[in-house]
Amino acid sequence: MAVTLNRALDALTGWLVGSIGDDAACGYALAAILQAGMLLNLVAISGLVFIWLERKIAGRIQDRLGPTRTGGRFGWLQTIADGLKLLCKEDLMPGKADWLLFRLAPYIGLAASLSAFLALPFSGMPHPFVAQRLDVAVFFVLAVLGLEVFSVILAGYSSASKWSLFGAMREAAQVVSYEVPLGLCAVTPVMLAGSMDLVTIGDAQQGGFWNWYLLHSPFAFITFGVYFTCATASVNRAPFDLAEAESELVGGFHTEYSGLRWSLFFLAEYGSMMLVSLLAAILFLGGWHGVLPLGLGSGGWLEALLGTGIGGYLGALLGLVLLLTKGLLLVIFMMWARWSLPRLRIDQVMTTCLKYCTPIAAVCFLGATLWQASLPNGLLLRPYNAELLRAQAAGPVATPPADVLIVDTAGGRP
Amino acid sequence: MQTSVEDPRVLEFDVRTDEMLVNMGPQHPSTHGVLRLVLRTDGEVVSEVTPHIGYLHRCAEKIGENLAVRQWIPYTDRMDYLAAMNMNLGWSLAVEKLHGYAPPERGRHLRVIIAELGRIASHLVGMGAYGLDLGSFSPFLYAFREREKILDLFEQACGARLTYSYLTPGGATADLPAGWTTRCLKMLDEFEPILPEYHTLLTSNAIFVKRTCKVGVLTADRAISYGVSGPVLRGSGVDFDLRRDGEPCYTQMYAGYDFQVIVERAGSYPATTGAPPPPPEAVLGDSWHRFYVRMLEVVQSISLVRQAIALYEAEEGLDHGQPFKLGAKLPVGETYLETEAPRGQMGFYLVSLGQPNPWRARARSSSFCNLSVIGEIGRGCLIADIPAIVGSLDIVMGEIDR
Amino acid sequence: MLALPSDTLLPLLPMASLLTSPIGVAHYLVVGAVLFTAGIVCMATKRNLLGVLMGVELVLNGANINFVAIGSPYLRGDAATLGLDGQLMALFVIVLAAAEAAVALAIALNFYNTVGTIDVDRASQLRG
Amino acid sequence: MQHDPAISEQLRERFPEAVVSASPGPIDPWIEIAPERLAEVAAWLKNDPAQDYDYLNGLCVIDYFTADKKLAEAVGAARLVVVYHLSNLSRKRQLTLKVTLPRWANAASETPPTLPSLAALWATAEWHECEAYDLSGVEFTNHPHLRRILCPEDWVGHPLRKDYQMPLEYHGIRGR
Amino acid sequence: MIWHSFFFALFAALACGFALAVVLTSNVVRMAFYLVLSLSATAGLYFLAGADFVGSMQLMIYVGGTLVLLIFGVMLTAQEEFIRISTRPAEVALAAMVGLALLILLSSAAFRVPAWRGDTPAERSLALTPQTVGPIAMALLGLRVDQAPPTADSPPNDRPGYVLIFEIISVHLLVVLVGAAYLARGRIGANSLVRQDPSQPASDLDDLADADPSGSELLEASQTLDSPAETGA
Repeated sequence: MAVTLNRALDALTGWLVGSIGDDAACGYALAAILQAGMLLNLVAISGLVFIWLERKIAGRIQDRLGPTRTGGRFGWLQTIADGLKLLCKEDLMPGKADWLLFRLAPYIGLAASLSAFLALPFSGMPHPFVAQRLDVAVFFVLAVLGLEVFSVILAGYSSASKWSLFGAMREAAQVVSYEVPLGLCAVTPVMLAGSMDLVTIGDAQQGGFWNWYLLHSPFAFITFGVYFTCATASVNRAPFDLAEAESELVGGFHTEYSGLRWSLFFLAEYGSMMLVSLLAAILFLGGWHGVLPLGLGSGGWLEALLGTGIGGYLGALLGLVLLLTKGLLLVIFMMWARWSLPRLRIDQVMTTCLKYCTPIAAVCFLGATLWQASLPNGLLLRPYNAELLRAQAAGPVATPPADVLIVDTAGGRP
Repeated sequence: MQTSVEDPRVLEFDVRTDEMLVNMGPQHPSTHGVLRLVLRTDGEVVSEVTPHIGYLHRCAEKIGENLAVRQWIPYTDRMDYLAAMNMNLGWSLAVEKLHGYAPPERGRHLRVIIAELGRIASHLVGMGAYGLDLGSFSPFLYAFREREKILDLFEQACGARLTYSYLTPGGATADLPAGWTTRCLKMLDEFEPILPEYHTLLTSNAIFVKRTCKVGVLTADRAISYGVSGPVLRGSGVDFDLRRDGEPCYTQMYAGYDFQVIVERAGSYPATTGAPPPPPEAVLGDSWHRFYVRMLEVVQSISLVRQAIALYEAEEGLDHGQPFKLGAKLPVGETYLETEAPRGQMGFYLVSLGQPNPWRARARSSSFCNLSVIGEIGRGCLIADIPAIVGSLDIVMGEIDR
Repeated sequence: MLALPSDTLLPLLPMASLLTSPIGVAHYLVVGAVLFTAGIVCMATKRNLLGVLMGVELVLNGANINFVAIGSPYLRGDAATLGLDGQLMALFVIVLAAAEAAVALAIALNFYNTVGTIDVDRASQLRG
Repeated sequence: MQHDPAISEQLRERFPEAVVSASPGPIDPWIEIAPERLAEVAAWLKNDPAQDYDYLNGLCVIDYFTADKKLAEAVGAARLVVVYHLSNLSRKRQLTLKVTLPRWANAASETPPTLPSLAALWATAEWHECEAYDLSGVEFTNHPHLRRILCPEDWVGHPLRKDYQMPLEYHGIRGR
Repeated sequence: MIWHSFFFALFAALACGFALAVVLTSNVVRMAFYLVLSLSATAGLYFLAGADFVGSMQLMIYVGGTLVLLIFGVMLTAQEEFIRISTRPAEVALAAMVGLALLILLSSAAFRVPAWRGDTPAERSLALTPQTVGPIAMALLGLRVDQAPPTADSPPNDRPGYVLIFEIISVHLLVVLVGAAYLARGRIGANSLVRQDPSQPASDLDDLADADPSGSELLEASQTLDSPAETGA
């Protein structure tokens, strides 16, 4: 998508400025700004929607209505009203706080949450809607997501409050531990697809729900459960929200925050929730592919009807909607869990991670590997296309067509 | 050179952190009012809990010395404000004991209805707030939804929703309005089938069990030594309930009623429909048992209310007991009476020198004794266990500080 | 963007080619050198044990930048290989740095438990 | 829950000089114990297998003092009476002990009277004795941590004393 | 190429600037924070150099794991008196001189090699990212698929990969982590955690905590306290 967008924008700016730069610098800059803006909006708007949704779901679970006043009978505008209120609140800082870290901490969390979206595709080939397609997308997303912990640690430390410090300590211990099983779980789809590229992983699951990695084997099914548990823990959602456990630590790491800075923490939290849910959808739930083969991708009826250009883009757009729907359902599941379950204790959280999640994830990875190896065409020991790799690494000599990337490393599955 | 350590005062630990003094409260979400706990913590481990109370102290006993006995009733409301009816009842019975007065039968059954409904309402708050302490928000609102219905009934009976001043020396300020018992039975019929849902949400929930079992274990010996009472005492396996074992002037209120004291006997609780069995990891006297006793008492109180309504309606006379005259002089003498309030044994001590107002009015608070164990059972647990323990003690600061 | 008047003024400055010439391995090496030097100075001057540890991390990262830069085919202008040796070395260094940090931190905490301070200058005895 | 009718005789038999008086009472019977013998009587009541009063319901202090001449006769001599309510949970017995103390050990310097603490026998006593000290001004010796429990640490006076005057001001807050 | 230069300048400035900030600040918490930023910027440099996998690993293991551990350590030991430990000015001056000399030496050495100057840059497209994950994985398994075979007919897997180093490092990591876990466990005289009886006098450790932390007696007291082997023998 980046390349197509860049070409269009470069032509546009060239037309405006009067000359087309040979480096296509303006186009890339504009494309980057545009894409960053789109992702920023996605996170911000989904944050607004999720907060409204969370209150509505909480209300319904608790026999209430939730917001009903601001913005019609469903309270659509409640979050915006709350946001305005938060904007108007005084930005307080404790006298003993480390002013630099205290001020910066919320932005670090938001930046980490946003940056992870850079490598997240929203649609598959031939039009992968992704800001920067990376060969290591899975690890990049997980790695950047893991940086969010700094915001909590620094916020907790710099607040000069004991409750905040407790929250920060808990968060540090929890997130570092949960990254291990989270990574182990994410490795299973990587192994099945033979690639860390999320576009490749998503496209390897096309053609109906029976091709989803969730249903690949019993091991993969369990892996999904473990992944989702660990993802919930790593984004600090109940029942693992120990860093902000309000009944124990008042507010945990954000005890001393108010106003906009406080809300930035929550924007980051909802962004991360969305991110891990979308990642789960791509890794296990077929990504942008429908539950049944819809034929939206290349060679489908949509392209046959409207041509590869418009039809392809329309198909990709529908895929995006499908992916967002799946992510939304997972987010709703997280909210459901939050309003139903009590909170675990810190030692139990660590036990869950180290004694249950990590060994289960490791065993399931092994199991899924053996399962895949025992399938007829499952083994990965195909002749490795070294020539192609070299050619690709050599740069423009063998640059493939812009929007078609090599899906060479894909495993035995179609 | 020997490497093993024999000295029991030397211990191994993972990572040493510095000791920290943490103020939990008086403004803290889960200290149930204005309780302040000073925690000495080593990392997450609490090595010492020191409760500081008195933030709600109004010297109600001093006020009681300056008011006629009936005028003090509103002050008893404000002690355990979550079970104000039972507080009214305790003081009324103490005054009646001094007078040697027994209310008419209709008034007796009326008092059972009101007192047991008050117990249900109080235990509902205890249950909901306990869920909140453990991080589960929804049960709180479910509990309040049911409590609201009981408060509606109370409002119809006496006009107030929190501080009732309804039961009073001599009887009650008014009889139950027409149709009240029907509405009450309807409420109970709706409420009873919901209880298993609470058990699913909390009592048998895996996380809840993990959080409460073996947490804050109070042995029967220590429980008796600390003078704890009510569900906290029975949760430790002590078979004692003033409704059965109290003084005659209190137990006669329950004469003819069929009920069992909710306590673990020979490893099992009295059979209650819809209640899950205790999980294997629960230890007698831990937070889970205290919570469980409350849940079972709700069921039992429902049954008591049903019996009481049947008896109340069967009663021929219309006399529910007339309140004593406000300024009437008290007989000379002194009396002490404990009643079984939802949170435990609420005792009132009344010394009269023959004036309308008592020479000394003393309230022995159950939560006061119940809270005093926190220093012992809170030692060595984690910070997250402190709300779990305080919540399982189900304290009301109004009663502790008086 | 970085087109500066290179002909007249810049050659007079040391290392002016940093700004004028296309980015190559050398530029990365200079960044690596800065990190390396900062790490060395950090190790030498900090009295906090964890500060010393941070210096070690900086040194290792300086070395890592060198590995990656020298291995990179883009920077060397040699596109014949993928230049994986440098990357693999960097990976090993990262893993070893993690191990090193774990041990160093364990030592630091033990030191802190034993001596009651984190100031290395105060630990004058080898016993305890 | 009944009062044991034989207990006053048993106490008289065992501690002849400890029992000051005993009232069968129109309502609640009570036994008055000499303050200096309270500790051993209490220990016997707690530990003797035949008595086994394992539960201390509470203790409170009554201040008998009045400036009102009309009441003077009913009040009697100025004194403090400490009342202990004991129970035996297994046998459903209860017992009321009273101890009479002077209002002040030294009236001039307002030194509070002392009584041995029973906190070692019943843990209940620890907080209740603090409360009695705080509100009524009775000092308990050998108490693990006698402190003002309900009033602030720096509060002056004992509010449940009959001659107590609310301070005019407390840290700038108007009292009266 | 202009964007490459721009982003290189950006990330290099961040990495170097925050590395210097680590050296210059005396607050240990700030130091850790600057180190995080410096190493994250380094990860950006890796991405620019085409080492995506290494960049991700840098973020995941180094920044997300090691530095969190480091900050954890800082927070565990961050008492008031240890947050700022200043260095003597003479030491600082000496270190600055030595550092400057080292920097000049290394920089000039870097520009001595003509092939490193970047005069003949390989062209690359910003839209395409290098696919290095597969080859790296194969190299770790002993297969070098990225290098051209010496002769056309020789199989691609007869050149040595990194399997031995990989194994050694894996075992090494395991041993180190077990060792670190063992090392971090401490032993100390009874602290208040085991002091069940409140009337019992406070242990030596509590006296230690109350004592003036800057006094030299603290050091001696703690050393005698923490050698149970001697007292037991």
